[in-house]
Amino acid sequence: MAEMWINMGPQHPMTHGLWNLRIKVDGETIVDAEPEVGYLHRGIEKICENRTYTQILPIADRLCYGAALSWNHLYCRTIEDLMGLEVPERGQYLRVAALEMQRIASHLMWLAAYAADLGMMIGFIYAMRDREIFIDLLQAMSGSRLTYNYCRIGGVAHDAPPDFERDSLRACDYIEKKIEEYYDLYEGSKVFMMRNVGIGKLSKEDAMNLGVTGPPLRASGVRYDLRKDVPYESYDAIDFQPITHPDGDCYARYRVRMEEMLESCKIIRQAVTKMPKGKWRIVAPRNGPVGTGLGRVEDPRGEGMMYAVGDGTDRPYRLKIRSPIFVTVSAAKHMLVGYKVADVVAIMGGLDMCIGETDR
Amino acid sequence: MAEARKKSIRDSTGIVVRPIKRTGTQVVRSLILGKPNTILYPYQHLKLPPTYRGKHVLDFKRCIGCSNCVQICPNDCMWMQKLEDPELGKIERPGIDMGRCLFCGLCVEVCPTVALHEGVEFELANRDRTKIKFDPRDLRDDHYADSVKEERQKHTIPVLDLDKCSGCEKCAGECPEMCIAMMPVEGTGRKKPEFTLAKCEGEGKCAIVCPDKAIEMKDVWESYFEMPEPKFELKSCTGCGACARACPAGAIYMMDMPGTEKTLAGGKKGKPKKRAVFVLEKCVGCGKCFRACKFKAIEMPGVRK
Amino acid sequence: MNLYDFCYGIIHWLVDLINHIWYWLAGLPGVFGDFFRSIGDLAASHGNISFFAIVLEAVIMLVIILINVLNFIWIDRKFMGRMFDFYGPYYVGYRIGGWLQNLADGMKLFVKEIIVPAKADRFGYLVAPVIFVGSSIAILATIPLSDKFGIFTSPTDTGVPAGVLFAFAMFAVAPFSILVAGWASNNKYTLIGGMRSAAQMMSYEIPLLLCVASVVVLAGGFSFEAVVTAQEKIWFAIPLVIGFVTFIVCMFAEVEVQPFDLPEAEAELVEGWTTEYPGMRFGLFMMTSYLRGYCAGALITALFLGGWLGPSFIPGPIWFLIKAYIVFVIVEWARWSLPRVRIDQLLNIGWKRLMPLAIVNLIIAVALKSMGWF
Amino acid sequence: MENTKGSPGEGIERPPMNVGGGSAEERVIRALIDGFPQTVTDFRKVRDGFLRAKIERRNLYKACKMLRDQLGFEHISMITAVEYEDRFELVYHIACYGSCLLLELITTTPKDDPSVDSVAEIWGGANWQERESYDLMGIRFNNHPKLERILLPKDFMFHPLRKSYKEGP
Repeated sequence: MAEMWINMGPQHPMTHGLWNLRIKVDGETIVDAEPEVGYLHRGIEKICENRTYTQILPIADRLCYGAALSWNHLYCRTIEDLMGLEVPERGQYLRVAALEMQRIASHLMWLAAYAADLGMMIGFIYAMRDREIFIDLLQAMSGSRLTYNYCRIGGVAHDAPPDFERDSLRACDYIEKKIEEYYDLYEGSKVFMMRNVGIGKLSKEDAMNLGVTGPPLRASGVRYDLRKDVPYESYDAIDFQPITHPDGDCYARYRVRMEEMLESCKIIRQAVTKMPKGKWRIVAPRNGPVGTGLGRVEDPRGEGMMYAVGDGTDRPYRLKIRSPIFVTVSAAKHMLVGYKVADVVAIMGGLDMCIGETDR
Repeated sequence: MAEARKKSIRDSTGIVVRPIKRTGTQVVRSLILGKPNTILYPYQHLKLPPTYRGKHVLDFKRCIGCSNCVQICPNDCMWMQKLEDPELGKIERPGIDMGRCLFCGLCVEVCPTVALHEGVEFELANRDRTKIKFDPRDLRDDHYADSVKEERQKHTIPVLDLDKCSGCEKCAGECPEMCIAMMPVEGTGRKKPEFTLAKCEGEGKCAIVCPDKAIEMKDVWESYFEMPEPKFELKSCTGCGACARACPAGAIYMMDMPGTEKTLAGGKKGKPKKRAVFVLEKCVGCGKCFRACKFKAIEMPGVRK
Repeated sequence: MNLYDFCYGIIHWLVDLINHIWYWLAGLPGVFGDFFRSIGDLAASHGNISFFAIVLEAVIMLVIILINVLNFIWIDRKFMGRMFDFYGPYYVGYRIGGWLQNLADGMKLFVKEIIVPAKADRFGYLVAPVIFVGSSIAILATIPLSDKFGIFTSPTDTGVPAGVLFAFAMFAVAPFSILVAGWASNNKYTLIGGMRSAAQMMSYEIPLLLCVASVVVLAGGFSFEAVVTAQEKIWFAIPLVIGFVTFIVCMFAEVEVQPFDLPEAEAELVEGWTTEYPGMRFGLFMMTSYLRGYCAGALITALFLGGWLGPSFIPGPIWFLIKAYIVFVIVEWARWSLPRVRIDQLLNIGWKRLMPLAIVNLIIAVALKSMGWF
Repeated sequence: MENTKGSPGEGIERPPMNVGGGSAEERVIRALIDGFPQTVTDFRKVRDGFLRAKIERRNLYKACKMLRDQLGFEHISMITAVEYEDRFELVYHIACYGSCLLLELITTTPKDDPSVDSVAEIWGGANWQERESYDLMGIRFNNHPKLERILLPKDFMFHPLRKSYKEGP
């Protein structure tokens, strides 16, 4: 059978966002794959060089629309590292609570897109409905639904809303009950398992060498979670377990994300109950020092990093953004070769693509 | 309970029954027990939290027209508009172009007098692009600001009105924490009380004892951002008073310097040269004096022209 | 007194009414009078009346079925809505629960512009929907709603003798029209969609017909009336439970419902073979897919659930429709809660799982028949 | 799950030398200084788990190879290219899963000849990051498997992140 290149994208219902996957197909099985990105390149690193430190906050939100808060927080951490600031205790706990809610909302958004890809409209609707609970919580905290702009350099924008503790505990109980229902909906149906088990295998060595990070890495068996191993904010005061799974196939990635949501509920409960009183924000200096700052955070999609170079003025000299999906997608070839064309949907869906951060 | 779920695929007996049972209970729940999750939008509305960032609301009385919000806006969607107001006279208030605004809330936080707030109205769609450029008067609502619980702390500090102050040093002696020091103003031969606000407890003894009521205890909001401070050089100041007129917070006073009169043609004494004096407690760091001064007498690091 | 008598009576009364005019005109002098008298006699003849009676029967049946199909669309969206935890159609005709939403959608599709893709093969593009809709509606011709209520040609007639055969023959015409539609609209993805759909239907036709064969073996006759009356004592779903389940699964594939709706797989091919059909043609395709859903429901009730048999306080046709609705709701229920199957899994389910089951079912049927229990 | 505070990355086999957390830093420092005496300069421990070192671009490749093979640095997190007035700086962030270490290797290249050896063979993850640095900053990586533009269209003539690139193309 003649091998031919097929373009899955850039405008294709399977790709969430604008990127193109060129696969070489021999009959139905994939022989070679070559992803192409860059369709949504906005030149954010160049934009940030012409804006003051505070004005970059809303831009950092718009890096990845699925998990806006974690990028906003990563930027704040980088500049705090550059300026050598220390965030007050309450600010750290508020950040941890907000980040974990954002993680659950982002994983639910992934679950919705993943179910819709496999044909289950009902999975999409259920996941989106349950995501609303956390979107409302974050909206009460920060003020908007998608781009929260909640973190500030040196703390958090607003204090927790009234009876925030009661609402978030109730939300955690609700989502844990719902995830139990999802197990029926997904793992109960053999059709879902047929489409997921043993598809898109990624070995442990490949995952580490290719720079895959986050849930896909932990799904391949590597027990490495930045929140646990390089604790930032007040994660060291909260005990939780990184989730791993030995197989490394699509089912493992699905499994890791579902249990990570349960872990996030545990973290939220501890963060909300242990939250001390007091200031949640300090006044950040206007002009940054000459020097470099590094932020390294566990984004719902992987290891997000930012490297800022300050030159004494109130604008950064250079701001480099490391996007987890940009590197994980480069490893797409190793997951795709040998599987069917219909599996591309499941494998690429498992990576929780967010093109905003890939193309910057 | 997650471990209990760890069944291998082969014995997931339910093949297709369990998902159907799950969706079935959902039908029962939303049909008979409760109402479905969605609301019928045009007829029912969601209640939004007070912190929601929607269309802006401007309190004309609190706003002093310092254009801090215009400078911090990442998308340059605000502009200062000169207005003629019956009771406030000639004023300058910000207008907002909602077409460019990204509702980030930075302008609300940088406002020194907490005049700008974000309301909960979000239905701003319009067929005509010019209609979403809101004029300050459209945003005006003078009593919205009082109803909003403001997170920033307010503390009372002594505020000096230099015109009334005669330099009598009574307040310096009176202050229990000794935070007032009388500093000579160079060139004018008069003295001006300097306040170190960190030590000030805000009892207001100095305001009471001041004979000509020059000091007044005012509530000032703490600022979240470090605002630039103007630095003044006497040499290049020609006393034109442009900065005093430009300063929205009234922190710059023009004092005349005795002994610099020039003898005019008819042998009469001309008016003495003036110089600007800064009361830095009132300064909100907007940079208007820096831009107004044509003779580079005022330096502000980091503020662009 | 079956439907034929009823229609015969109506047409007869109508013809008498009109004949007054002819016979009044027949009073004209000479050749003109004879001409009108002969028309009057021709109209009153038995052949003419029975012809129009059958036409009226077909119209009545079609109207009833199409109203049911609209009901199915409404039930599907309402039921799916509640399953997805939202309201379902509500605003259009809100006093009757949004039932008019379907009519509103139909209206919208009517007013849409009719576009034929430039490089599409005009003849194939235009003919495909006609065959698809025509063959689907033709299935209904031979399915009577009860022994009294169906398309009959004489007062004592009980339906087409080989009704079941005709129904499944018409059912099998659709893949041909889907292939033509997919190929004629000159679009790579619709071609793949068309081929996938044809492959799927072919591979599921055989187990389907084996199950039908087992039913016909037990019933001893090819007509619906024979099949249903044979289920007097016990519904065929109980002895042939394997056949019943296989038949339903095959119907899922025939009617392209969720676990097997490969041709319209949103993820890979945008809309399958109906991508290039805008406006009312797409409306026809969509309506026909629900019509085939009804046919599937009707065939399942007729063959396995004892069509119009049921306690007599509810008349026959109503029983038939109730059972068809229940089967349809179950199909929808499974449809919205299962993900899509991959193309190779689809085929190996068809050949490796359903084919043996169908054969086992046929053996059971023959065994039961030869033991004389039926 | 292993014990609660099992050292992370336990599930993977690691080179024998990786013993204990604290001394890992010294071991990395000693290994790098022994391997490349003159070229590795001003080693600094910024905070525990984060090291910084400058290295000549001549034996960057050998150092990275040694880091991965002997010291168990399996993951290259980030490659940053920064343009200064007189030089280009390439900052490599390399992470070790075994002992949660992050090493920041800084190499400088003269302004007129911004080229450095590619580490794409050592770590697969570096492939795209190097292409991105080439695409936006114009740094050539010698013997990189496929050095092309990745984010910008193929026929784009400029390197936008250069300070000299002011207005539009």
